[in-house]
Amino acid sequence: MDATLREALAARFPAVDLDQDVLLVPAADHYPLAALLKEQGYTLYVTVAASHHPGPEGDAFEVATVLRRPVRGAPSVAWRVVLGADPHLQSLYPLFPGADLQEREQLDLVGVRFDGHPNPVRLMLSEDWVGHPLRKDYAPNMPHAPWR
Amino acid sequence: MKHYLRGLHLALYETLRQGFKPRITQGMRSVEQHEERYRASFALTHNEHGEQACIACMQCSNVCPSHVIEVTAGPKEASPATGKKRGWAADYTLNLQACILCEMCVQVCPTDAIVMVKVQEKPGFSREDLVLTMDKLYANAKARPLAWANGSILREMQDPKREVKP
Amino acid sequence: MILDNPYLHALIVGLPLLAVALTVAGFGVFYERRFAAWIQLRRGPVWVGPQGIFQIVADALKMFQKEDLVPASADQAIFKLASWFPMFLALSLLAVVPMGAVEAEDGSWTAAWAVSSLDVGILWPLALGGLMVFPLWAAGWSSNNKYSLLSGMRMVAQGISYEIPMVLTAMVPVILAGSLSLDDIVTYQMNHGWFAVWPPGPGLVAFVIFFLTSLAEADRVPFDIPEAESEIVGGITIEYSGIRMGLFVLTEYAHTFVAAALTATLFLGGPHMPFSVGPAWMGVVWLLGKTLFLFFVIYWIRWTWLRYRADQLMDLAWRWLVPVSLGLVMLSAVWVQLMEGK
Amino acid sequence: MDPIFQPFRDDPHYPLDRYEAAADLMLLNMGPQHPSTHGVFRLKLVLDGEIIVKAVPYMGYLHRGVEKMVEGLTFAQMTPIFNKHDYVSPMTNEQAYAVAVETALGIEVPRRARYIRTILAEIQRIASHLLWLSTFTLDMGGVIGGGAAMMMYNFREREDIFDLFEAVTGSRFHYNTHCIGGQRHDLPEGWVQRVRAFLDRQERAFDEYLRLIRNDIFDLRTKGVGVMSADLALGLGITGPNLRASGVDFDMRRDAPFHAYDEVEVRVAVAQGCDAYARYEVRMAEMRESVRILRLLLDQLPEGPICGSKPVKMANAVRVPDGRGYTAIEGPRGEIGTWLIGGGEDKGAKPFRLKIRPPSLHAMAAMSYLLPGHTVSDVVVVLGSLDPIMGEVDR
Repeated sequence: MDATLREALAARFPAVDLDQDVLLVPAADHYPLAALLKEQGYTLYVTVAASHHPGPEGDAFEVATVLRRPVRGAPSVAWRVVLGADPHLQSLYPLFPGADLQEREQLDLVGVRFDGHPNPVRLMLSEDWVGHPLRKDYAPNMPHAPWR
Repeated sequence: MKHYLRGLHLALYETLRQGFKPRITQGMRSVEQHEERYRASFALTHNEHGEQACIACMQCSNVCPSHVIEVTAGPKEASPATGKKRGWAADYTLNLQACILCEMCVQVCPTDAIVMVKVQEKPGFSREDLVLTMDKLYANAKARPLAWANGSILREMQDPKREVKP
Repeated sequence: MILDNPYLHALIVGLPLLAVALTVAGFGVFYERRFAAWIQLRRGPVWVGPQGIFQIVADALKMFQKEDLVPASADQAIFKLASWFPMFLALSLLAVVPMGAVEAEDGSWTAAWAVSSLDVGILWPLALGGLMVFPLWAAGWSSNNKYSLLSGMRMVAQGISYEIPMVLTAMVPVILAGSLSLDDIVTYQMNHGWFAVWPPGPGLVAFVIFFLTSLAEADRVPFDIPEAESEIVGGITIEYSGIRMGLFVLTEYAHTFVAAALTATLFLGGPHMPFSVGPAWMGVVWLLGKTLFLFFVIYWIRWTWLRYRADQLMDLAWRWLVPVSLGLVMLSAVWVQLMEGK
Repeated sequence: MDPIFQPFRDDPHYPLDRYEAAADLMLLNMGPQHPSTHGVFRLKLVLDGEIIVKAVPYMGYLHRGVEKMVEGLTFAQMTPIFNKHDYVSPMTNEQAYAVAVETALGIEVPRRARYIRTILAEIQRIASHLLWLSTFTLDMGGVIGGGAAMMMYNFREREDIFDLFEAVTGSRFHYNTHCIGGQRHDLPEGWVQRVRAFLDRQERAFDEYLRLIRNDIFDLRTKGVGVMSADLALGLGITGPNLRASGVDFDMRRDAPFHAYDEVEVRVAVAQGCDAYARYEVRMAEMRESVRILRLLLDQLPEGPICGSKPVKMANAVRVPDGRGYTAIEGPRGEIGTWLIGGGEDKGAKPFRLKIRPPSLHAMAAMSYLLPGHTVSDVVVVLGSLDPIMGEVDR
């Protein structure tokens, strides 16, 4: 992370610890951070990955987003947002059109809803599928390995 | 102004030229036409004393990504040849229907018991034809050319302390 | 003479001609597959019979055995009829092609042995070729399939567009020979040289354009967009199966053969023997040889070129081929004036 | 192009009822069983005559649940699973996974192993681009046509490549030749000379390909078709040759070197055309560049060990502690990334979450932006020029 970006981030998001490899960002800052990064030249939309973290005090979800600057050195910024039992997050579709399919896939497989998404339906599985396969409580104890 | 026909004669020349080159399609390859390291089906070997080499340590069964290997361990008994106590496999089944031929079982085998052979199983008419039982595996070792790799070779090749290649 | 009876004449000349055309069309499939394999470094069909020569028999048997499926939502009657008509049309184009050459006592040559020597012979293949669009469009429409529909629309657009430069370039030999009869056109070429060679320049251009347009009429690459199998999955034949599908395939080959024969007749002198040796029946051999050569070129092109897009095809026809063939018609008129003025 | 299609090109969710058609619109389902959809992929097209008004992609017909499956596998078992995503370039997919775990664990890969990886990746890139070239021409020339001739010539060289891979790994397609920390197989005797001979043959073959397709039909079909601006490509996350064809000079091999790319000079092919022809130009230039890089790498191939960690003897030999990170390498179709959260079951021997970033899925997202205004014939050209592999799109 270069100095100018660090200054900009520190000025705009004082609560975020910028020394981590993967920034931990509050859900409210998700969209503004992406907008700021896009202004700073991080225009390549790399990926979004949601994950399900069951715990003793209830379910938690993480949504990680990676943006990249297409220049020498390929600097990238990855940040994650921790969500509660009813996961929903601002969609990045207005900033990055690639978020359309990517967020639909995460909605499909993990079950994180993205607010403001233009077409929030399942991508990979059929629309009448029950459950979200990548959640940890989805079919955990099958009698045999499920890929057999 | 658009053009429609330029350069097309070059393509005609090229296809006519290619017609005089050697044919590339052929029937199924024989074992000799494959490379030395070619791997296809499986076999169980005997050790230098003529005993079964498998000691039923379950490493292959554990490492298999598609869980196709089932080993039943027999009681531990002394080897007739060396007199040392060792494990014996009572049954060994490898289900080729789900096998992905990744060679991981060969790599982890401490006694080089399971190896691969160079000839593929022929398609069968029942599912049992593709289930390699212990008898079939031992028969494979005699009837088919063994592949290049076994556990010792693979582990020695990957050893970080290895200086020169074999 | 017995041949003076037109019906007997048609039987005696027409039946062998029909047999030859169908055989060539049938074995055209085999020739093409072997030729394509030769170009593509493969071996092709080699198992049925010596060098796979009976592959076509095996294919035909297979197609006869298949169930004759007609989609429930298709327009049944039109669907069934549409598979038979193209074959009739394609084969009847051959009726006016003169196949032999007769030497007169003064050393000049005359074309002969057409099934029917019409005075307006050239209009017959052009008119029937134009009719070809209708059964194919009917097949595309009655299949009740969107891909077939697209294919049928493309077929109509392409067929009608390429009809125009085809007719215009066919007028070049007509003007040069001064007759609409194919017999006269071939006779003229026998005594004055092939139209593809003489007059130098315009004749060759007219030959190339006529050849290209007949490719388009017969839906061969690079003009096979009505049945582009990578875009609209075979087009009109998508719902056909069994022997009906086989008829479409056979029609394609028959049409290609006929187009080649017509091109050879109009521009390559038909049964004319360049070295003027041998008896009159050698003319048939020469005509067949020229036709098969063009047949070969068609498949050589097919297995080498990519295909145009539909709108580019129209563009090529209307912006290039039509003006150029109009110019050729005028040039040939000027040529005739100049030659006859001398 | 008619400006009435511009709103649909800007926003694929633009409502269809705002389009004023002269006649009824026709809905055409292209796929899932269509010869030119490169697998099982469905494209819903709304047609005005033969011109596309709106294109909606549907995927998932090849979904195999790999991301769920690997949560039940240990890290040592996963490599053979990974080469089945992108079944056209299995080698680079294995490498993407190996690099991800090595980065998480901080394992140093020996220099010889890095060179072998680079060599294998570049040969794989040639093989992958050859398959792209053959399917691209197949889409334009048809299975019965000039495309098939091109495909056979491409596959002649591709078979040579499989022979080379078989000599190293023993398998023609699903290699499983990478392990965490290096390579499982060392190069056999005489392999380097065989690669050199192959490269000489391949360079001659490029001229043969060019003679077949450097003509007006190819130009007419590809030029100006599927124009994708650089902004759109970046926003969609398109990487690799497709991005470079939009004029963005970015290549992970040069800009964020992995393997041994920091020891050779990588010249990045960039085209400014943004259309299908530019994507063709970039891939052809990349194949020639790969040949050049391979010659350099083979010249300076070092001796030494091929694995930085102990060879796998147990299924749970590799354990990744709790933590998260994103790693990526440049594959033949673009950035193959891995989002890895460690510390899963069995004390970290299994991943908690492993997300694969498929470059093809991002490329498929472009379809609905590129197609409006083009004809049905152009669908296959645009799809073919993006070079998607459905196994990777759906995973």
